[in-house]
Amino acid sequence: MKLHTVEVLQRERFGDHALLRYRWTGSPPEPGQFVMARVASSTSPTRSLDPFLPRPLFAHDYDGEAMRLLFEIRGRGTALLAGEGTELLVSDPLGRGYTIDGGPVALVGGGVWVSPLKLLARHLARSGVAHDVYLEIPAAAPEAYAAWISGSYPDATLVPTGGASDASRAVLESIGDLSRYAGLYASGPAPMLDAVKRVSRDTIPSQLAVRERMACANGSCYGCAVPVWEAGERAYTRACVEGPVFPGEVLAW
Amino acid sequence: MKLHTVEVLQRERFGDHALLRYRWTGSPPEPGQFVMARVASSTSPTRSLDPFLPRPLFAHDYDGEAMRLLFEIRGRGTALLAGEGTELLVSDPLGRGYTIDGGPVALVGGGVWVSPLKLLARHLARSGVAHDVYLEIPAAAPEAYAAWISGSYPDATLVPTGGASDASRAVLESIGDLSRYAGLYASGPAPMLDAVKRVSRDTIPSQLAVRERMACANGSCYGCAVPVWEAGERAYTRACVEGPVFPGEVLAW
Amino acid sequence: MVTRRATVVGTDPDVDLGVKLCGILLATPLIPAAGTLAKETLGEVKGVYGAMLPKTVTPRPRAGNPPPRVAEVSSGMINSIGLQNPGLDRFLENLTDYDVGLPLFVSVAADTVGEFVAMCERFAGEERVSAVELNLSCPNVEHGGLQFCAGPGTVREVVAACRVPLSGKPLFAKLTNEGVVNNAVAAEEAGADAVTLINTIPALVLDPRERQVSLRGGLSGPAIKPIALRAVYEVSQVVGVPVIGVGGVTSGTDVAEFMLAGAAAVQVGSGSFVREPQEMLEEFAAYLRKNGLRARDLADALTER
Amino acid sequence: MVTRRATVVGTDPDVDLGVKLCGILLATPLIPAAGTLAKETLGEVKGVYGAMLPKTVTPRPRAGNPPPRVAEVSSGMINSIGLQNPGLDRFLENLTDYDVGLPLFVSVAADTVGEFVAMCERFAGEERVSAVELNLSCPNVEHGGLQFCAGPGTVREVVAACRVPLSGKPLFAKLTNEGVVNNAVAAEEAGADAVTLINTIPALVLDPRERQVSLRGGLSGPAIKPIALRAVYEVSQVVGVPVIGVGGVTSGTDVAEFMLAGAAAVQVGSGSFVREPQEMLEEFAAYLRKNGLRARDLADALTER
Ligand SMILES: Cc1cc2nc3c(=O)[nH]c(=O)nc-3n(C[C@H](O)[C@H](O)[C@H](O)COP(=O)(O)OP(=O)(O)OC[C@H]3O[C@@H](n4cnc5c(N)ncnc54)[C@H](O)[C@@H]3O)c2cc1C
Ligand SMILES: Cc1cc2nc3c(=O)[nH]c(=O)nc-3n(C[C@H](O)[C@H](O)[C@H](O)COP(=O)(O)OP(=O)(O)OC[C@H]3O[C@@H](n4cnc5c(N)ncnc54)[C@H](O)[C@@H]3O)c2cc1C
Ligand SMILES: Cc1cc2nc3c(=O)[nH]c(=O)nc-3n(C[C@H](O)[C@H](O)[C@H](O)COP(=O)(O)O)c2cc1C
Ligand SMILES: Cc1cc2nc3c(=O)[nH]c(=O)nc-3n(C[C@H](O)[C@H](O)[C@H](O)COP(=O)(O)O)c2cc1C
Ligand code: FES
Ligand code: FES
Repeated sequence: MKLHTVEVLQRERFGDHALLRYRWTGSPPEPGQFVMARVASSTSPTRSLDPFLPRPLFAHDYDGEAMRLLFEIRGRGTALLAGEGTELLVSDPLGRGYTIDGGPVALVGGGVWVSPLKLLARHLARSGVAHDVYLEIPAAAPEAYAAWISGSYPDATLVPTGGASDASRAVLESIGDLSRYAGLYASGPAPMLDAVKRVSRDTIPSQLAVRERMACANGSCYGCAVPVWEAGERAYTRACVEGPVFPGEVLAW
Repeated sequence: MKLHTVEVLQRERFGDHALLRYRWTGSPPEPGQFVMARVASSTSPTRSLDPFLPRPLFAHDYDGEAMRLLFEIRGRGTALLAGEGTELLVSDPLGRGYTIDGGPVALVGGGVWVSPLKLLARHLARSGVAHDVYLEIPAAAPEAYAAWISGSYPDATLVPTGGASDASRAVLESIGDLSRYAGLYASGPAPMLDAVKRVSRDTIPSQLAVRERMACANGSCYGCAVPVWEAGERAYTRACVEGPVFPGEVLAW
Repeated sequence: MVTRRATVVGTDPDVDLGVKLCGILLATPLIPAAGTLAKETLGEVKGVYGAMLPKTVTPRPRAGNPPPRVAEVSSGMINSIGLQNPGLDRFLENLTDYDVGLPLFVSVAADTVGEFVAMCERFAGEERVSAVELNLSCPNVEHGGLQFCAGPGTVREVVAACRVPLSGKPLFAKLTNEGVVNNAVAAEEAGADAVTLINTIPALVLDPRERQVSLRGGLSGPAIKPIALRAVYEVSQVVGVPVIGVGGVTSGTDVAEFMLAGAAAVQVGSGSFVREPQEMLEEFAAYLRKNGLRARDLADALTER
Repeated sequence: MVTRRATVVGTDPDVDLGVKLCGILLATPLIPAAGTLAKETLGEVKGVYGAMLPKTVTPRPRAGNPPPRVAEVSSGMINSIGLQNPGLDRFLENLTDYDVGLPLFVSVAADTVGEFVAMCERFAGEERVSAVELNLSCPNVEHGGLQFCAGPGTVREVVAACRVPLSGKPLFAKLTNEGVVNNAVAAEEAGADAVTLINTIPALVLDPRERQVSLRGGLSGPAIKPIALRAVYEVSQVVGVPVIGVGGVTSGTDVAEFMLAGAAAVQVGSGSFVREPQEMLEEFAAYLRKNGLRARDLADALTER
């Protein structure tokens, strides 16, 4: 995996969440694409391979010069990425993102998984596709994060929710009549994706961003298996090259 | 091994050599004692164990408040120790150092191994033991380092030398008649220690600082084996607890 | 003997990276480890590898194991892919996908000796295929709790049986670390032209928060490098056939270490997920230049102390 | 059943760290791994360990291997100490050195079955000694290239023979990872009261600059943790006797992982060189508190998914 050393322009923390902005002049990300990211201690003569694997993170936003990543700090890898004083190494944008067709469309997101919807909204606007954004803000989310989200998605309908399974229902209910839309774009916790997939089956097409553990992120290792329907049979495909965005009806959860 | 997080007061580089000064209010080092040192990325939630082992480094100097380490940057561990932006973790002073008896004595050092002689000279001065310092400055040493050494040991006789085996001879020759001294204290490259051990056999007692690879540094692992004479038999003893300073006649090289 | 020179971008053209493996000239000693380089990525690695080696193929298609399939550990990773592959027929249909101007090696696995032989028969007549690597060691495909090919008896049987149809092509036996010396000797005696050491080591990751087993699978990466080096070194002392080293390579120095330990060629697996093989090759070339050595001299360049 | 409570500085007194191992109550599940805690350091670890376990003792004094004896590798180290020890007689003379108010386990190794038995006879009558661990696995002491106790046959023979004099005391068989499941079953059948898994894994470090083998020895540390966890997990499924887990523990979560995998107690080796066992115990206590568990419940606290 080719990783580029990039210049970090900004690091922000909102509770357990972090925003990372870096200069990016490589190929621009499509919405729903992701990058592999790791740190290298700038004092290290040989790059440290601890933690061993880079971390997959969605392209949150891109303005032609700077890339933004938005992520939750969970373990060592994300903690290091959010930390100061380290060099940032990132891959090119990877995978297959959202496909933009006609509108109007609804964007549905939850938790930190809202990340790819920002760039998607930007592309939809650029293509003149009408879209509404519905985001879950969990009650447990730190205030700073909630404030930042509402600032970052000024036109979005924010749905404050309690727990995860409840969340999906509340967010979908806030949309009301789905027949207004030509498509549903989703990125959220598993129960939300499930719910979106279910409602879309009988109504309108959906595109869901999935997350699987990844190692190579280039199709080599078959580590990021996602069950899909292939010619009527359940089969595993690779989230990193065939996804991470899949049409709802393809996923064989 | 108990390691303390300490405040780094100063980091200096002279070519491939580095000086590290940190606040130390624990037990004061005896000359010839060493510490185990490692870095911890301050951004890491769990301390990184890469590289796995801490590095043994002589106490170079101590003024009651700050400890100084002087070392050559060789591999990853020492490069990280010399680098900026990392937390420093150090052990208490460890091992058995030089024993101070009557004077006058000669201190003989070479290369970066001169390190422990600074603290030794300080202690000798404090105890009123007359001493002369003879240091090899290899021709290959970076100028900044040579300059620093001569500044740091203002009263020392500096002997510029070519290679390692030549060095030992040149330095010893510069001492002249050894019978002026009651003892020889040495810390230098292996050939120098060898030479000191040899000349001291028939003349005056010597104390040599040895260097062996270490893991536990507390006597547990038997990794730091040094061959010594024990009741007439050759046996391995542990540099970390029985040394690192040994009387020349005890070493069974 | 003429050795092909690799033309590697950023590498001194005067450094001779070529090696010979069972009579096959490789422009560089690097080979992708089976299961760690997809067709999709072939373009990226032009000039880096000396041969191509796709993921292990089995007689019939295999769906593979349910996710999660990978987990990270200290200095490495664990995988449990379960040999997902399209099966022999589809593999053969699409063999031209691997036409990148390099010798093509194929890795095969099967449940029975008969199936191993049947696969080798299919490859025997395949001009595109330069050598066959028998995967005798996958820790993720289990048969009643025991690994296929656990001991020298089975190794001997499979290798001897596959030797027959493959009379014209080099046959490599890829072995696990467990019992590696005895198994390598058995493989050589049964007619293997080379042994590939080592496959991943059975390992387990637990999630202490969820109090669940996260993954049972095979350990790879730098964590196993000292173990793989030991296997290569010990086996090189006792067998006459070339050894192909694999396990934890992430740098050019690692490549040099494997060759000093006795490897004639070196496979790169999980290391290619975290660094660029191209960079490793450049580092290896720099090492050779600095030491005034050619790649093919390294196996004899170990000095006693 | 009354379990002793550990009084650990900085640890919540309400967390129950006690475990029972072959009828012996341990105040904490931590035990120093054989060969990794010297007498000189006993003072530092009061209240941390549940038992004491000195370096392996052999019938006669052993000088050990020439230096270098240790080398660093990714996430671990390699050692080749060569069982340096003063021999059985001196060890017994100085047994009171280990009187620190904890059950004393002793680790023994020998070249022949007869010598193993002779040592066990000496320990059988030693009141100070609560249990004997047979080191059946040292990778640094070789006999004609093969390790002593390579297979289940030898394990069975040694354990059965040592069982006789030690009828009153628990007997642990410490096994290497190679063939661990079969060897553990053999040890249990021959009468071992527990199995200790795993010893270091044969490995090698090369110096590419000097083009020399730096060290052949045994790999320990976090690099082997997933391998050791797998061994503990697999063996726990098939033997009825307690398993003592060892390999790569450097944190309290690691201790919990070994116990979830099935270990009744956990040994800490090279991890104690780089972190404080005291800190690991505190982390372990914090883990138990957070999860509302007692140490002795962990072995049954693994949930299926
Ligand atoms: C395509 C893709 C895009 C993603 N985008 C985002 C994003 O924009 N924002 C965000 O907060 N998170 C995102 N994630 C999840 C994110 O990658 C994980 O939270 C992160 O890898 C955890 O690393 P860690 O070091 O904090 O945790 P650790 O627990 O230390 O990670 C250990 C290993 O598990 C993997 N892992 C752990 N959790 C996950 C997870 N949920 N999904 C995948 N791998 C995991 C890590 O990558 C690593 O290999 C994305 C995942 C994928 C696959
Ligand atoms: C008691 C003692 C005191 C020392 N004091 C000093 C000092 O004051 N100044 C100084 O420059 N050096 C000193 N050294 C040597 C210093 O410890 C090594 O140069 C250093 O450990 C190399 O680490 P690295 O990460 O740079 O090299 P690497 O090659 O990455 O080290 C790999 C491993 O080998 C060990 N190692 C490598 N070289 C040596 C060596 N020469 N001696 C011991 N272990 C080694 C390391 O500790 C580590 O475990 C001392 C050594 C000992 C034993
Ligand atoms: C994701 C993954 C998939 C693998 N698949 C195969 C395979 O199909 N056949 C095989 O023989 N080895 C397979 N291996 C093992 C590697 O070829 C190699 O032997 C092992 O990973 C050690 O090398 P490394 O440390 O460089 O990864 C696989 C390894 C990984 C990490
Ligand atoms: C320096 C050192 C010395 C060791 N000596 C012994 C020994 O004498 N007897 C023994 O059974 N195991 C010995 N071992 C192995 C350990 O007891 C333990 O099984 C192994 O190191 C794995 O655990 P770890 O990763 O926690 O170190 C030794 C290990 C090390 C690192
Ligand atoms: S992460 Fe390797 S195939 Fe997707
Ligand atoms: S370093 Fe462990 S005994 Fe000296």
